[in-house]
Amino acid sequence: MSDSSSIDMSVDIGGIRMKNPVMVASGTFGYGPEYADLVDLNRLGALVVKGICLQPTRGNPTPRTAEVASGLLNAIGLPGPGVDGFVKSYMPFLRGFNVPVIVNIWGKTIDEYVEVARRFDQVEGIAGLEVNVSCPNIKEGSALFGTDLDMFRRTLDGIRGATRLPLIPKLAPNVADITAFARAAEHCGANAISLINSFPGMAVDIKTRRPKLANVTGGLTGPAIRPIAVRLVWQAAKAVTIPVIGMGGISTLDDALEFFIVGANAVALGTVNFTNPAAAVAVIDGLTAYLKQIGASSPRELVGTLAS
Amino acid sequence: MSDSSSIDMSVDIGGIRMKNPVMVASGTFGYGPEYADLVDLNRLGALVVKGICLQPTRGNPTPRTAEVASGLLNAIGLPGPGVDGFVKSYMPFLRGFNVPVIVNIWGKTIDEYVEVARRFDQVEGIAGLEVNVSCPNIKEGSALFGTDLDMFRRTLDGIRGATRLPLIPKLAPNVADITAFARAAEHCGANAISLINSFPGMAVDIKTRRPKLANVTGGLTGPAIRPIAVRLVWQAAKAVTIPVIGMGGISTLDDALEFFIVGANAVALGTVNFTNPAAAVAVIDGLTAYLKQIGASSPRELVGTLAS
Amino acid sequence: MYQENAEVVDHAEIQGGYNLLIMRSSSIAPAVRPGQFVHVLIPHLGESILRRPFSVFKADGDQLAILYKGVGRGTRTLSYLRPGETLNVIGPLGRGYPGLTEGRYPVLMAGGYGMAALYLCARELPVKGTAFFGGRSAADILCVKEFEALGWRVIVTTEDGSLGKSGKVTDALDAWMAGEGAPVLPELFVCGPSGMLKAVAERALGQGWPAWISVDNNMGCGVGACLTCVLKVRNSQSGDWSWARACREGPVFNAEEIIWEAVN
Amino acid sequence: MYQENAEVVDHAEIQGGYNLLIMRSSSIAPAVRPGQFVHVLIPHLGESILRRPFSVFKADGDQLAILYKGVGRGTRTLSYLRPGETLNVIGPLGRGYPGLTEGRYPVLMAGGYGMAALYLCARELPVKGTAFFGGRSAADILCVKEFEALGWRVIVTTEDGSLGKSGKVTDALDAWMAGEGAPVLPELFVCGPSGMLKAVAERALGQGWPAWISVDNNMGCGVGACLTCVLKVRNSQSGDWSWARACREGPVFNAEEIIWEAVN
Ligand SMILES: Cc1cc2nc3c(=O)[nH]c(=O)nc-3n(C[C@H](O)[C@H](O)[C@H](O)COP(=O)(O)OP(=O)(O)OC[C@H]3O[C@@H](n4cnc5c(N)ncnc54)[C@H](O)[C@@H]3O)c2cc1C
Ligand SMILES: Cc1cc2nc3c(=O)[nH]c(=O)nc-3n(C[C@H](O)[C@H](O)[C@H](O)COP(=O)(O)OP(=O)(O)OC[C@H]3O[C@@H](n4cnc5c(N)ncnc54)[C@H](O)[C@@H]3O)c2cc1C
Ligand SMILES: Cc1cc2nc3c(=O)[nH]c(=O)nc-3n(C[C@H](O)[C@H](O)[C@H](O)COP(=O)(O)O)c2cc1C
Ligand SMILES: Cc1cc2nc3c(=O)[nH]c(=O)nc-3n(C[C@H](O)[C@H](O)[C@H](O)COP(=O)(O)O)c2cc1C
Ligand code: FES
Ligand code: FES
Repeated sequence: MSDSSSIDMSVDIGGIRMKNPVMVASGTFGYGPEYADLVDLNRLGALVVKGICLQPTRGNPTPRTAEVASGLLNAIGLPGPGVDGFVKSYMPFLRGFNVPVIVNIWGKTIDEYVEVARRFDQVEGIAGLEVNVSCPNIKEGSALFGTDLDMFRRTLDGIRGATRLPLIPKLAPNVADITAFARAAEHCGANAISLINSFPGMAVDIKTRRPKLANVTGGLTGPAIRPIAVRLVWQAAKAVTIPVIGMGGISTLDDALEFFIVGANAVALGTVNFTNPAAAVAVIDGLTAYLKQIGASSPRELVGTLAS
Repeated sequence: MSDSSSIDMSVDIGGIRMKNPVMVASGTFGYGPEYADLVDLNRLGALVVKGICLQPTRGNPTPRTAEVASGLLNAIGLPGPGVDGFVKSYMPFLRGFNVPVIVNIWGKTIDEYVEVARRFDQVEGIAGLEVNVSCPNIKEGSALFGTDLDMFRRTLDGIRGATRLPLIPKLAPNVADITAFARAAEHCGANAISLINSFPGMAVDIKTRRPKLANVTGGLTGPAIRPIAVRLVWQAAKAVTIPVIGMGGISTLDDALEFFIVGANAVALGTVNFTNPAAAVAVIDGLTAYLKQIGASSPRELVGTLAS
Repeated sequence: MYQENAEVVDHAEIQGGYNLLIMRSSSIAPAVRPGQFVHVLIPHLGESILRRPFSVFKADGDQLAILYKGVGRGTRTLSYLRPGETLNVIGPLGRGYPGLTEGRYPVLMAGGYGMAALYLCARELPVKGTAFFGGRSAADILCVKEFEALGWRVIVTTEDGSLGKSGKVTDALDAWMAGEGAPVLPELFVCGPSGMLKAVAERALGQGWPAWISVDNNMGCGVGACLTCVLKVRNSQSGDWSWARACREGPVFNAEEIIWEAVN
Repeated sequence: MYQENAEVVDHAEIQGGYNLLIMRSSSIAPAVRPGQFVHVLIPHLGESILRRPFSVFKADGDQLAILYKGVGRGTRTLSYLRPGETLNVIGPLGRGYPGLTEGRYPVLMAGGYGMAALYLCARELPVKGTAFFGGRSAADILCVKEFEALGWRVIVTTEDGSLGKSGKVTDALDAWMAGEGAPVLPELFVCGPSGMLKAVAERALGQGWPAWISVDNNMGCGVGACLTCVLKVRNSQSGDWSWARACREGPVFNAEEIIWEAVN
């Protein structure tokens, strides 16, 4: 038994030192200011900002989201201020906090990915780069970055050459064998991997017979995908030695524990931020209390403890 | 406007004449007798029985199912009486009804698939064979039948040579590109395709840190997977000219309409049978009323009518 | 087997977290046999999609009662249901308790809400014998008076000693069989948590007493289609084992059939 | 912006499917500005995971009221909530109505529950002018007396003529502007369904009246993070368009900013 003071919640995720292993997922927490009134950003293990590419982008037409059974479909389409806009508009704000800022990056070509990484390599206050190769919403071929193994490797090789920042490829869930991608990421020099991104899905408004999303298809997130995510994280974690950030449908401490037990070194909360902005801090507090209760001194003691 | 009497609900699915396009999915309706007290089997478009292989099999240890957000995880593991046991125990009962009986078949090797198909080719009263290449629960390599395109083709080629019965490969959903499998099925002489099978997933009991299923992983079904299923059916239906049977999370008429609109020629209800055995007949009655209301004379008028 | 919308007639907590729900069910209620169960679709259960199984506690005319404890999401949600609302129910399901073997003395063994499965059995058995009720504490001992009113002698044990003798229900059985009950040839009708079922079965098999055990396996469909609820049973001819469905071949099994080593 | 558990103080249907819910919210209520909204987590919504946005109808001390119509799963589930239960609420959110422009005469335009967004505006505007309330029928015309009590003249129209003049709310505006209102320089404060918003904006832009329009876009997060609720607005400098978030830059926009052709 250990008391709360003896619990060390900190984790090192591929060189990023976090005060606890609970992050907020890209695209579900804006760039930070949106939730700053409701969430003490300094409490978070890390804050992953919405995907950024080279130039400002507008994203998809509306409707962009639809509520489905225990989940959300989104085809936001990666609007954003571009590298310069992001650095100018949000980095001064983010530097005011004591929380690792991970930038989620994407591009329409390998060169664009590489260039975005190169630019961020120079920016002060960025803890790491999460590489979104798995966003299903961009038509320009991005879907392939995450589901074609060769393209995936070439993208990561390029990015790795362009930055010394910790690199976290975010795996696409819609592949037949996740372990191939996890291993490829490790092989290309990734410092950690994160998974899962949203799962390609679709819904139809039966009255108008139109897709509920202007983009026709979108990504499914939320509790509905948790069993899929837990399975993929379990498989991926067994396949690599680098840290794994698990996400997909986490709303509560219990949900987060599933991910740690199957091998995640850290977790990220996504869609639940929309439902309950207090969720991440509740998971952090709950995890501390839980570790105390079971007599553990670090969340690391939970990782990969699946019994058989 | 047409009145109810002028609505022709019948459909021809790859040579199987059904009185309506609403089926019950394999593994969710037993072999027929289990629900015969509650459901008038003669009302169904078709009845797909639980997967059958060559020899009697026991399936997985327990626990075999777990309830998850808007869904069910199962790793039943394909227990069954084998071809002979099925024919002896259930065909006399099933022949007493006026409903097409589709047998869902599986094997541990291509030869086994072929042999099962050959045996059923001789059995009276079987309307068609649905080929389960996508069951994720069998460890002997079956997962590969549905996710490795070459293996998939060889399996179907073998089966096609062994039977004249209408052949319906049931596609695995956990692939990066469903259209490749849909086209391969058509190319191998399939008379229709069905999709989706359950999606590989996993859940953990955080108290015991054990997987909630004895088999560790299982298949996710129910409303949670509907957006994934609708997307895959939409993609597959655009890729082939043979009929498509859509399923995955259908509980109500509205759910079924989504599938018709994106291109399914028929639909199957699965997990909902456990929740509400009256669901299939409710969808059939609801569909008839709906067609009348919109002035259509056949469910075929709905198929592939997605607006943009 | 019927599927029907049953109207809630009365619904109240009777004691320490145990609720009695009485509904009007004109098809199912008259068809119930002792030990059978109903499969209930709990309204407003949101993302939880499965039905929940409950033993039929009482069935009188068109009234059907279940007695349940709020233990999880389903049972807690159920407890909000008010009279006038309806429940979709499938039943009666499964194979219940058989009649008494000629010349045997009936002994009921109930752990916690297990007594709910035994009330109809108690009512219909031609001979009224002795009923052992066990539970963690007094709050878990239910409806003793009603069993006594049917002519049964009820012996209560609680683990914390807050009611009746202190100890396990099997301790009371052992004591009774060693004394007063020594002359009888008992036949056991049992329902309760699986630890208790095992302990009772061990004695019954050791002594050669016939024992009918109602198992409490997780269920999916409740009608035999999904193969969720299976347990290992002995195939007396081949000596080999096979799966039996608790919802169809059970929930009541002969203690001899069950492969107890596989029960956890 | 706060997230707080607000206790339901009173909750009742006031007329034809419209419900008034009053809650105690000590952080949010005192901070509300006219035209702002709250984002409500509806309890027991099961498989539906998103919050639902509602305009703040009234805010007095620590009491906050919303007025809503049961139209779908969320609002119907909300209607079961009883006093004493709590609601998790985020608010106040968004940018509400501005003050009155010097020398202008305030005109409120409300369609259906749109009046809920305008009550605080009506209370706080320094000049009390004319309010046009429109709806399908009498049941959709709400709280006229309360606006009159604040000193507003209320002109009612219903599409079926069951209350006030028959026709659309814009017909009444047109008639009034052509007669009695002709001398005034109006400034419009508007909330209602998008067809009505378009019709009002068309007149305002045509006549050069300032108009403040509260849009009713679908929302995800409600705080500006998810980019669900966006609408196209004109960039006055570049002439180009950009997306604005209804939950953050709105829900109230200057009619001139909105690219009306893109609204459907
Ligand atoms: C034949 C039979 C008769 C029963 N009779 C009674 C009765 O008379 N009174 C009573 O109080 N309870 C009875 N039970 C147990 C009752 O069904 C469980 O309490 C209930 O399923 C738990 O549901 P929950 O949603 O409250 O709990 P949760 O733990 O939230 O349930 C979650 C899931 O776990 C499964 N589950 C968990 N525990 C059990 C269990 N013990 N049995 C089956 N499934 C479980 C359910 O399938 C459900 O999907 C009976 C069970 C069986 C199989
Ligand atoms: C700023 C704002 C203020 C509002 N104020 C009020 C008010 O004061 N009184 C009132 O009765 N209603 C108000 N609404 C509308 C109210 O939010 C919708 O009626 C409600 O979201 C519909 O929820 P539902 O679950 O009942 O319907 P459903 O149709 O079941 O909702 C399903 C989904 O559709 C979306 N949706 C459907 N229609 C709307 C809509 N019109 N606006 C936003 N999302 C929608 C929701 O996001 C939800 O996820 C307001 C909306 C906005 C954006
Ligand atoms: C509205 C929305 C926007 C998202 N945007 C991004 C993004 O820009 N980049 C990215 O890698 N993932 C994005 N995601 C995916 C999430 O980061 C996360 O992987 C996914 O939502 C699964 O977690 P959840 O189920 O907890 O939401 C987005 C998700 C949502 C719901
Ligand atoms: C308990 C269970 C058993 C199943 N068994 C089989 C099977 O034997 N063969 C098969 O092809 N599919 C099987 N399936 C998959 C279903 O046929 C169907 O494809 C899937 O459940 C998706 O539909 P649903 O979401 O409506 O349940 C099974 C599904 C469940 C839930
Ligand atoms: S619960 Fe489905 S077979 Fe018994
Ligand atoms: S609702 Fe999420 S940005 Fe407006």
